Amino acid sequence: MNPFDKVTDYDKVRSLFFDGMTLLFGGFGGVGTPPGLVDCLIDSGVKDVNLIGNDAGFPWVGMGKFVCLERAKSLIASHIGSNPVAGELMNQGKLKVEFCPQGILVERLRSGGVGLNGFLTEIGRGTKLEYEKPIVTINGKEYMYEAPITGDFGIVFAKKADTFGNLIFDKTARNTNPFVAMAARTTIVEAEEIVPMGELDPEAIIVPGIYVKHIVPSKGYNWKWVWEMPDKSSRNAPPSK
Amino acid sequence: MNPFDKVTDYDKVRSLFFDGMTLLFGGFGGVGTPPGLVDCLIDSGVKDVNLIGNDAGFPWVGMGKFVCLERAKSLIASHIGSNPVAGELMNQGKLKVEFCPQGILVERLRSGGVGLNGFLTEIGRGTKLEYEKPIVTINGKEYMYEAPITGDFGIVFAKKADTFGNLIFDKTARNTNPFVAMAARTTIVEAEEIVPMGELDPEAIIVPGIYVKHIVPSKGYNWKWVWEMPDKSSRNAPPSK
Amino acid sequence: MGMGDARQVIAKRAALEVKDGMVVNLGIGIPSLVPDYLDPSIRVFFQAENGILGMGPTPTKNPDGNLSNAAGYPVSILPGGSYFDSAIAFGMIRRGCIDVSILGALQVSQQGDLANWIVPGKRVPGVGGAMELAYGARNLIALMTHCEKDGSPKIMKKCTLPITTYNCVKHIITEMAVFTVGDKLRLDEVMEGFSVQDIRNHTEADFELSEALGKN
Amino acid sequence: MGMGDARQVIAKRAALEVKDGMVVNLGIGIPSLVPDYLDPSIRVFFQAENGILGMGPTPTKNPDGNLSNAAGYPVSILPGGSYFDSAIAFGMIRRGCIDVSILGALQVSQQGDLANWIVPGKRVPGVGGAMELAYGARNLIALMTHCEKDGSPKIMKKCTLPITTYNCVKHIITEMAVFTVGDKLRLDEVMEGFSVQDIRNHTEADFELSEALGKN
Repeated sequence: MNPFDKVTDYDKVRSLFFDGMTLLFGGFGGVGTPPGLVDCLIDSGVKDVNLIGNDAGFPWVGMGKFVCLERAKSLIASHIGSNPVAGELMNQGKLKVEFCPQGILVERLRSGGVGLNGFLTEIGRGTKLEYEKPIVTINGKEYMYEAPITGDFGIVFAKKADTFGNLIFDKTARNTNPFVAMAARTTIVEAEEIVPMGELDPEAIIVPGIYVKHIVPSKGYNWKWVWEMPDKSSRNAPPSK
Repeated sequence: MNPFDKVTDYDKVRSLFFDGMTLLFGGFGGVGTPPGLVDCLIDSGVKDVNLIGNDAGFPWVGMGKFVCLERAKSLIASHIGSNPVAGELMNQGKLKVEFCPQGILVERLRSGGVGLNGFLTEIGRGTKLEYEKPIVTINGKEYMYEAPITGDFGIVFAKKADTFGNLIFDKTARNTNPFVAMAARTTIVEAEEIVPMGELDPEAIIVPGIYVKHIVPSKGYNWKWVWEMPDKSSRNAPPSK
Repeated sequence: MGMGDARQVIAKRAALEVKDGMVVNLGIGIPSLVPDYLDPSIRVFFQAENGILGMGPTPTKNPDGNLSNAAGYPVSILPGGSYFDSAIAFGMIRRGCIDVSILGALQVSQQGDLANWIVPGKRVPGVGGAMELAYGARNLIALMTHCEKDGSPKIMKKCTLPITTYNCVKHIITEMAVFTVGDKLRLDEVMEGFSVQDIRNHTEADFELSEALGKN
Repeated sequence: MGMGDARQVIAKRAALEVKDGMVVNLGIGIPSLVPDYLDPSIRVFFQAENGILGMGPTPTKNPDGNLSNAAGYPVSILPGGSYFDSAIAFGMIRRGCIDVSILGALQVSQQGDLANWIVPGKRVPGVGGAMELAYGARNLIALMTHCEKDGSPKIMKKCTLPITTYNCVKHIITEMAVFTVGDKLRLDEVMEGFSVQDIRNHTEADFELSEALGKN
């Protein structure tokens, strides 16, 4: 591989995925989740996937599309409220869900992404979330230990990538994407636009290309947002492609 | 104070400083250290200051100018190699120096700045740096605990600020400045250019104005860099203003 | 009062707590109605935990899926606003940069314990950002209808639902009353159409009356 | 060989370890001379811990005080380069994104322990970024003159100076020799003008000979 030209295609990416892998995904309610890579994951046929990301999307949006297929074994997320199917799978024992406060989850990704060994926080002390986490006493005060997160793959949605993998994002679609890019062992970027090296302002780059392994071109979102739906409470996916 | 117009002058800033305060400062070898605010600190006459920043600058550059005046009580830094005066003051017992690995120091500022309670690392295990730090055992493995850093004031050098305090930086002058801005209880920015709200691209803002309390206009660096000096090993400051 | 009316009454009263120059975070549900009732002469920066400060109103045309609030609905950005990643968004929240955080609640105790993330065996939305908003905000206002649909109280001696964060709520606003949490829970205001006795009848928590109310 | 010549010899040999497509971090001192000897046909991204990836050569005119390497000296930026804060800079380093890190050393032990941050009672530069560079780099090359000015060895059974990081050095390059640290220290190359016996005479550490050298 030429380390300065990381552009590839979905077939290549599909061939990388494997059963039982841990997959980190960017996005917040589907905003910033790479739609082409979610479809690629679906098409790959892999199962028993361990997912880590902000939320379970909606049944027809973001990672929700994959979660509904019952091929995820576990999910670490901050909430699954917008995807009732995820809740049902959890209650049926088909999906193991670990809840993590939203900002703590992104910090755990960051901690893995910057090569640190986790951090301490008071967030969640005394609540149900505490009981599976180590308690550490520093200067007589107790804190919860939050472990770093890394993963086999990270999938990221960028507005622009250059061929080295320098990334910029679009408005609130940035969200958790930079930390997924940093935390994954193999980071795969779906970019709305791919430009030659030198075209991005070095000052504006959010994720330096050093973290990126593969880049594929995007065709943009291929789902309808909940606010675009005629019946906003609908659980039924509209035609998605 | 109008929270959307934080522009003030050096007189105001000077009146805020007090003996014994903890002062965080941005910069890396003086690059990105706010020159006008260092002079303001010098002119304020305050003493027994607890400094926290990447390094001690050079005797005539960055925070080095203040360190040489023997009005700093302590310094947490990653190195003082470029400022021999700091080394002498340390050896004479006039300046208490705590060394911290460079990237760990900036993470400690960040940890304070994002409201977490410190983090764990293997960096420095077994070395002299370890002995004053708590050791935490997680899953049978030992890590060093690094405490978060906050401070009374943080001084920051920005390329542009809008009146709300949204900041962008210039090239490698960014370095530790964002974390000083986030970690300080009162953040004071020296900006090379001050613009109205709405003039900075919201996508390009590195430090959101929410972290900033006061903004003063800069006249730029008023020292010579070591590579501009006729005798590069010179310890004597050239005329600085 | 219908549930819909009650929600509007609560949002309208909560809007009075938002002052000029504040940075405000609004939760989903009733809090999202608050901007409709703000004094148009004040300037407020709304922050959302997905990564935006300076959110403006819902765009009237061309909504952008990539410019949304934490609930995923389209918003706009005001001059002086900024985009950032969710780590910075929550960094601001934990660090105490949010002047007032207005959250929906399922139950609140007289000690200010907040329960709003899970109804065991029924609703499992997950904790989202609520724990950190509750932890970091300088002022945390909980909004909820005063009682469950079956009439059972939601302002409790002790919450029966799992706690989101202990001792965090500073004010409770319902369609019947405004409370302040201090050493003791204090009833500050009785909303139009209700009496102190109505509130006693529908509140499990012990509370005292504010000086103003005590005089009446 | 004078000290200046020795430094150039070391830098020139170290340059051969830098391959096309690598991300490289150079410490101050001898490592900063390495770019002068790189094969011009290869493309390398230099990273510096103050917050730049893709550093180019020293500008021939109009140097910019705000565009510098970690030692504070002016550099330029190549197409595809980026600026970032020092937390990200060290994040990359700890995370293992640097293919090769080339550091100056005061002493190296036969186990690969690196000492390069303090000479007690004499030089107190502080630890800088060396501990993290040593911890995170996929390949860590230590450059130093083979002996002290007084002739005492710097490649030791055990370092006498305080350790920066244990078991981190993969290769040692001096003006006399190239070593690889594995289960044992191995002498891989003898530089021009020296013999294996010269190296034995000036090295405290135990070492074995590479297969190639063993044959001679």
